[in-house]
Amino acid sequence: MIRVAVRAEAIDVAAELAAHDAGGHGASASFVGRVRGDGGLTELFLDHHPAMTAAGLTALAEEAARRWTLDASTLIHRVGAMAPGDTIVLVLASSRHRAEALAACEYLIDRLKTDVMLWKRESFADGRVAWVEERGADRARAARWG
Amino acid sequence: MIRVAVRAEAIDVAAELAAHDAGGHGASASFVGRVRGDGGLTELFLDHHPAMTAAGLTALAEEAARRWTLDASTLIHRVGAMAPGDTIVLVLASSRHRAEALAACEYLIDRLKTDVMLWKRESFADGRVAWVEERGADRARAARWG
Amino acid sequence: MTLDIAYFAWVRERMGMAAETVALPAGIATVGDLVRWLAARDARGARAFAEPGRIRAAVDGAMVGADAPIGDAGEVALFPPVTGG
Amino acid sequence: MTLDIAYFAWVRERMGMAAETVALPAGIATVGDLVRWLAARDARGARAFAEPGRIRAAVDGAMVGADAPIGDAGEVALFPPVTGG
Repeated sequence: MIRVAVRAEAIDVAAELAAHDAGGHGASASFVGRVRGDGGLTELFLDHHPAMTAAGLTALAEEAARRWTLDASTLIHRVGAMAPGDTIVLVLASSRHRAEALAACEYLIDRLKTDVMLWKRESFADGRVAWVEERGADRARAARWG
Repeated sequence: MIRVAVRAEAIDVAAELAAHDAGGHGASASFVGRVRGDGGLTELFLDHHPAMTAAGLTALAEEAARRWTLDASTLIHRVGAMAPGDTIVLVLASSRHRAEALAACEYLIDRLKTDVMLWKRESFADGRVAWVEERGADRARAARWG
Repeated sequence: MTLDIAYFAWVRERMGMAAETVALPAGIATVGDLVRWLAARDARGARAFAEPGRIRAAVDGAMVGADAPIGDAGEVALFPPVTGG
Repeated sequence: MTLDIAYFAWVRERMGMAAETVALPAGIATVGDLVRWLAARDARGARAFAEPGRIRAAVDGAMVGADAPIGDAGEVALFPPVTGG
């Protein structure tokens, strides 16, 4: 089962986990990304495409289901304005086998950074506002998956 | 911060997650393993060593903290009698960087299968009771970490 | 021929709008042509598309390269490299 | 010299006990010696330690090989390969 959401509301990790885990999967791997308050960051804003962002998450989950034997995957991405500590992204992948769950989870978060229509803008306490630049390290990690 | 527990009580994943996440870590990877009811399995029993099992979990978490830059790790392992669907093990690893959190989480669950004093015994609906044999695949995965 | 164009992230900010509908002049066949035309159209376009190599595009929801034809597309989206996760 | 021995998993079941304190006869210097002595002692030991290659050991909380000396250890644990996670 694939569950995907792009939303401006706060991500309730425990609730998403409970919904995902209702299947009682043998092995579940997860990744949670949160806003860091580095360098005086006061706000993280995420721009997205109304249709393509969700479609991109679904396409990623479908590709993961082709590569690994998965019982369920969940991808929730927050958009709009966030504060330090807020959860930006939640990835869950479940399988009968731990190696598949772990690999799928890592694949999903790596590819999410490079393949899905999302753009981060950072605002700092000193008034600076800057769009985040594409990271070479993210491209390199995503490229590992071929 | 390293948090380790070996216990006979049910693992409350949401509560453990909340305790772990109190630090507001940037990137958190988790693994949850549950009892599968395959082949008519009715009970999974886990034997352990009163002192060495917890010490082994702590040693693993300390080794992970040497290999990666981690903000926190949590290893909770249930022991005693469990039913299908019950959570056996929960691993959480957090870092500022997702690659480190993901790698540490995978390392911890892989090594936990081969390095920690725990033994599984399976009981089936037809009356069969058998101790789980060491898996070559588990040894091979654990050996990847050198 | 008219075309809906959607802008994202700093492309949207530099263009001062999230979307517009334009009447395409003759000779604009590819996404690259469109970007060059927008860059030449006004000061905002010049700023948004000063470095075409940093611009990514999607035509009707599908990611494409600069040489992709616009054809009878309904929407072209123009944006920087993505930075989600 | 007396020694506490702890058994786990199917070793414990085959020995019919979780632990015992034994008076070690002279000449039992290593973990391997101990396993061979237990295997020869009675029917339960013979069954538990029929395949010494499948037995793992810890001396005072540290995993060791069959050639590890027992010395003045407080506890030797004997068990099959672990299967946790």
